[in-house]
Amino acid sequence: MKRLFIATAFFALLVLAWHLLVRAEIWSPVLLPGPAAVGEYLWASLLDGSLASSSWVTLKRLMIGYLIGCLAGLPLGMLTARSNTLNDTLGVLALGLQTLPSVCWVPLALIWFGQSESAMLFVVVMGTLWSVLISVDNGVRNLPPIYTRAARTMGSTGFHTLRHVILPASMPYVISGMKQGWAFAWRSLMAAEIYVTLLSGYGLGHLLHFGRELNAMEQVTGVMLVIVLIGLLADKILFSPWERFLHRRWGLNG
Amino acid sequence: MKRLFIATAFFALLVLAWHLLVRAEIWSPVLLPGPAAVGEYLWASLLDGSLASSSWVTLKRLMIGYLIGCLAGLPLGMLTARSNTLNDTLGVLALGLQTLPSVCWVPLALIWFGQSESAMLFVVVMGTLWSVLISVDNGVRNLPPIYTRAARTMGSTGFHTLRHVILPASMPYVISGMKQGWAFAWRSLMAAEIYVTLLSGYGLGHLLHFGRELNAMEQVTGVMLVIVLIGLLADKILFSPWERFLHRRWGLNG
Amino acid sequence: RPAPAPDGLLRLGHFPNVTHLQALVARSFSREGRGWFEERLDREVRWFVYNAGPSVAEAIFARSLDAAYMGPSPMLNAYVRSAGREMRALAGAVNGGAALLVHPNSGIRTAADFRGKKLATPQLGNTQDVQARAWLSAQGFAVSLTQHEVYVLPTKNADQLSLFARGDLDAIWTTEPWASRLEMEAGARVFLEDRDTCATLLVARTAFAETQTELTQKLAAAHRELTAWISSHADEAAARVRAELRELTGAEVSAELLARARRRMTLTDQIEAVQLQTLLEQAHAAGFLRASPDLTALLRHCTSVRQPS
Amino acid sequence: MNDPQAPPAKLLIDGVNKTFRNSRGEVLALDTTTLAVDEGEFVCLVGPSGCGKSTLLNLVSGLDTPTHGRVLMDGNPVTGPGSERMVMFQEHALFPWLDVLGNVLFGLKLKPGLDAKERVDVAKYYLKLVGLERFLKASIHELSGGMRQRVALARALAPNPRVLLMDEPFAALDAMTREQLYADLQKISAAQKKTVLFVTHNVREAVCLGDRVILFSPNPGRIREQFKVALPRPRDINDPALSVLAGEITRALKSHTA
Amino acid sequence: MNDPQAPPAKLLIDGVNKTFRNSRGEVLALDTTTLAVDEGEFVCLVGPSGCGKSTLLNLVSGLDTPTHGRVLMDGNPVTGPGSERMVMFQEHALFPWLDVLGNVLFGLKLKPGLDAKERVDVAKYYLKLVGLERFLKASIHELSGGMRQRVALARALAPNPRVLLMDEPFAALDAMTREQLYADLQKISAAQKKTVLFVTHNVREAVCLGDRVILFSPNPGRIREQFKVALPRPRDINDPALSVLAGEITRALKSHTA
Ligand SMILES: Nc1ncnc2c1ncn2[C@@H]1O[C@H](COP(=O)(O)OP(=O)(O)OP(=O)(O)O)[C@@H](O)[C@H]1O
Ligand SMILES: Nc1ncnc2c1ncn2[C@@H]1O[C@H](COP(=O)(O)OP(=O)(O)OP(=O)(O)O)[C@@H](O)[C@H]1O
Ligand SMILES: [Mg+2]
Ligand SMILES: [Mg+2]
Repeated sequence: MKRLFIATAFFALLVLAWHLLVRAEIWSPVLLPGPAAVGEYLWASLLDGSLASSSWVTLKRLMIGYLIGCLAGLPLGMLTARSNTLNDTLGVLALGLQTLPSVCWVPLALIWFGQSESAMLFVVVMGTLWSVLISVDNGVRNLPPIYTRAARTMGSTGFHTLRHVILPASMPYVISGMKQGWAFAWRSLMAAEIYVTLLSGYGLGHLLHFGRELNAMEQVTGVMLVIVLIGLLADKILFSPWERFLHRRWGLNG
Repeated sequence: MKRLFIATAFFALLVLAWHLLVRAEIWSPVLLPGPAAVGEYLWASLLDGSLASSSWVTLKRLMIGYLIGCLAGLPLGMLTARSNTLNDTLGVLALGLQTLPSVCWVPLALIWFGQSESAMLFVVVMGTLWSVLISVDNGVRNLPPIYTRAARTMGSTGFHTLRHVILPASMPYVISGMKQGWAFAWRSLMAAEIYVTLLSGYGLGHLLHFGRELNAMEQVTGVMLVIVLIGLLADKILFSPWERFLHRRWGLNG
Repeated sequence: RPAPAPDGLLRLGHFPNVTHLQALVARSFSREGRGWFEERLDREVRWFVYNAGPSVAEAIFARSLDAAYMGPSPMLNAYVRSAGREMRALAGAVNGGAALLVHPNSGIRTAADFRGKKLATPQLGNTQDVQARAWLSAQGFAVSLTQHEVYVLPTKNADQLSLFARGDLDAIWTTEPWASRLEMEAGARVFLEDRDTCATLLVARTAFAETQTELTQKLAAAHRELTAWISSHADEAAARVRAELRELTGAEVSAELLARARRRMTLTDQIEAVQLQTLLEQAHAAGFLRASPDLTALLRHCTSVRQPS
Repeated sequence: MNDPQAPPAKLLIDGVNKTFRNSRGEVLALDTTTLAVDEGEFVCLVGPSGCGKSTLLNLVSGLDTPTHGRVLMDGNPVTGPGSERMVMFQEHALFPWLDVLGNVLFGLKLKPGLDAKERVDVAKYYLKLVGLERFLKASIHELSGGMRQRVALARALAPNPRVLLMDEPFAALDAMTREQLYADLQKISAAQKKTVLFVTHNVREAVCLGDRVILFSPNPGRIREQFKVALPRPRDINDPALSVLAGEITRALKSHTA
Repeated sequence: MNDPQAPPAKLLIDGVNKTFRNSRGEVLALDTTTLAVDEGEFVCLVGPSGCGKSTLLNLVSGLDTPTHGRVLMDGNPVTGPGSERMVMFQEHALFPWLDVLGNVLFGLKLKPGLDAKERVDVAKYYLKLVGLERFLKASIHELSGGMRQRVALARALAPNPRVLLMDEPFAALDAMTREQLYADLQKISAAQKKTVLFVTHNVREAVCLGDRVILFSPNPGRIREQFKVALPRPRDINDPALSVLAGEITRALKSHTA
């Protein structure tokens, strides 16, 4: 209770200080819009639906791309961890591509797919896939061998071992890899949306970009707040349950 | 030896397939430049120095911003982990800002600092700082209490405990946080460079953007290769020694 | 990859910019339900707005556009990059509409004063950028991505104004309406004015021009008719341009600004082959293009080419 | 044992040795060793740390293969691990992603011929035997070290293997629990005629449980001496006769190591 | 001990109890307990798992504070941990980021009055005592469980504390190493008049080392019985007289638990 109060008080004070600083007009209002202006923008764009529709466009792109990336990265990561040949080929490729910020794919994606949803999806998938692949590979590779040995003595082989031992045992790595994949996907989508305007729908990144084009800093700030909010919610909804499960079952923290 | 050979053969085959596909002219040459064209571009821009100067500009921005982010994030993370009040205020703030792709800061940074190096630095610092802070906080928070308890019974207190027990004990988390901070800094710098042209120097992101502006896909592809190379080298040079140390001393993998 | 448009649909691209006069006027007709091209081609027309030539080229490469208004440099660039395959010019649209402006405090009086100064252009490799580099080279400055006797800085139009106002830029080579805005809002001085160089063209995707020859010719004809109409209905056209810009960008363009801008522009439906050849060579010299191929294929579908006499 | 009329040994370790290669060179973990174990026999392996006891168990389980020699079960070469030879590892090797019941069920699910209900009943029976009937749903990390060892014991016993390979199974238990389990293990192995290889550091434990106690010495690991334990069963660890034999074996152990 | 003329007890646990609060409610880990330990006395605590032995050690070390009552050392209240009461934890609690020597040096560096060379000499002396002189530079994860416990022992002994609090220090050791350390620990604590609180599951170990053996019973944890061990020192764990007393204590332990 007391801690909640401190946190609330802190953020209220922060907003108040922000408001007073802007009111004092130390800086020009274009440099820093006040909380009132940001609030107004948020309210107005909530009412006219532009915020909701942009958030939906962005989330749809993110979800689909992320899902594809995870669905491909999981089995590929398992494979590269179990086969030396795959690891020396696909694994090395993944290592290289993982260090490539996926926004760098944007020019090629635009040429290949046009200014279309597919281009965005491609960028998001590139952001997710390699990072998930590598985390899963790492997780499986670093499994204590005792688990598979124990399973083998109990008669488990092949796919049964994969499904009932290797997959659950590498869970903590898989979750943290998926979390990192999410962070990268989110970052690359925002970067791509800010960088290119799509014909097929304006996402939050576009709103941000338009805010800059119009020198409307209250729009920029408002959209940033929405992005933070979505990020926090995604974390809560997508990953917290898994982490709580791991914590409870394995006694792991984080 | 055999594995090295397989890897080499695989990548040689990949390049060959790429070459043949382009030669077969299945796609228009704007869609996919051949390895020969990419090689030519790389060679030419190595000779005229533009590649080296851009890499240097990018690396300088990255290094300075990353360093600032780490230097600020490390002590702040320790503090938020040790103090409930700081955690409920600064910690919550950091959690929110960490989910904000730091490319979203670009519009504000441009207004605040102009199209200058400071704007780029700001974006890179925002990319590094929060992620390092949170990892360090996590690391310190999840330390097995047995270490500090043991140290206290041996007469260690206050700063001595911080310096000689908490800091080294949270090393694995700190390293992985710094690694993630690096990945975010690298991604945000690329996104920012691609998005805005600076008056003070062209980085690799700018070369990529210019490649797109000129529809010069061999330049885009060439610069992407350089980015991958730098990413891999940075990983090798910055993090591999630490990870090897952890592996050797703690018996950790990864 | 996006499929070619279904029959009965024509996809046209343009900028929300006064130098795309024909597009703005035609689109304002479409908005009233009596579309200029729709009526003459018996097609549904869908308009797409871009703000940079390379995006138009990307869209054409990706087959998501059939025809577009765009500047000559990006068009040439796309033509050369695709080894002459993807891009065809149909007609001229607007000439001129560009100027080199200098900051009153920059101390630039003569061409020699540009040494060490910062000169902004709208975009790397666009028409003004190529021209600026060519002009600077002609004045004896070494300018390239690594040589900076004059700093040529590709900067977005939106950013140019504020940077210029803050004194971060000494000179700007740009198009209308930015040139006039710089004059009116930032006190910029005109150093050079360009009323003649090709600024906007009507182009088409090769596959479109070759498979739908008749439609292509009808499109060019309608465009020529529109150009003539704008010349003869200057006031109504100006009103339509202002209204259309308000619709597209939400920003008001004052009548004075438009008039000032309009004075620098020359309407045309012709393409001067020599100008294109010159631009091509300049782009080649600036290092943007590695080859300067023959332009015959580019102009194959254009019926109004003015060849050198 | 070499009588041609006798049935073949249940387990025959036949001239086996095992070399490990590590960064500093080769380690001869187990020197050439021959050992025959009869059906239903309970054999205890005793010896100082690093003398190759775990290595031998791994070879018999089929998880490792000998550098030379062969391991036979019922006269057939052992080619890999199998559920007829259940292993209890020195580390507990429980699966942290399953609860206590889930861990015991894991091996049972791989055994054909049982339906879901029967499996749960069997698992519960063995968990009750080790005194954990109240922890069916507990997570592994919530258990104390001794409780984990007991879960591992239940997991190894539940599929009713013919051969049990146990590596210091009782090290983390307190004296009372341990005595209870000595009694239970003797009862089970006698009733079901199990063949057991049992590694321990505790000589009294070895004498209490084993039909035979085998002494190892290290560097390289090899068998040094064998003791038949002819005491009547069930045996009590506090029986003075047992202490006498244990003292004798301890002295032998010291003499080999010194 | 209650003689007003006698010097105050080295350690006085005075009417102490300790309650833990967890998700399911409160646990009375240690019921009201009073215990006085004289200077130079070696007291062993024995009792089943969960009876509050570690809890008591934590209270004496100053790492935890009692819910009621007080802990006095030399007549002064204990307010926090200090290097005059060195603890050997049930888990080994070694620092993985330091090598073996570094771990032993950690406590020595916090002790004033030694220069670098002397510190290394002291550390090496104690590492030699526990038989690890060849592992000075080894990483902790490279050691076996028994070796880790021996490093922890050296770390606790090296700063030469007046009071030693040891929580099952010898659980992971094999019999031979253990016997060696019984002898060394008796020698050290006698020579330096150390006051020792020693927790173990092994009754024979308690009888071998302790001047007094204290029996705990669980739920809630409390002292049930005390035994003076009057056998002459140094004692050998295999001494029959010791076995007799151990048997008696074991029976008492069982009767309290049953
Ligand atoms: N995987 C391995 N690689 C290299 N050396 C090994 C390996 N496994 C065991 N050894 C070595 O083989 C020898 C025998 O090891 P083993 O684990 O069989 O001993 P043990 O008798 O079980 O000892 P303990 O009582 O400590 O469990 C040791 O010297 C050990 O260092
Ligand atoms: N931090 C804690 N929070 C809640 N309960 C605790 C805590 N520490 C100990 N307990 C409880 O207090 C009781 C005594 O624990 P303690 O660790 O002192 O037992 P012990 O005698 O050392 O047992 P063992 O022989 O297993 O080490 C146990 O029931 C335990 O569950
Ligand atoms: Mg072993
Ligand atoms: Mg304890």
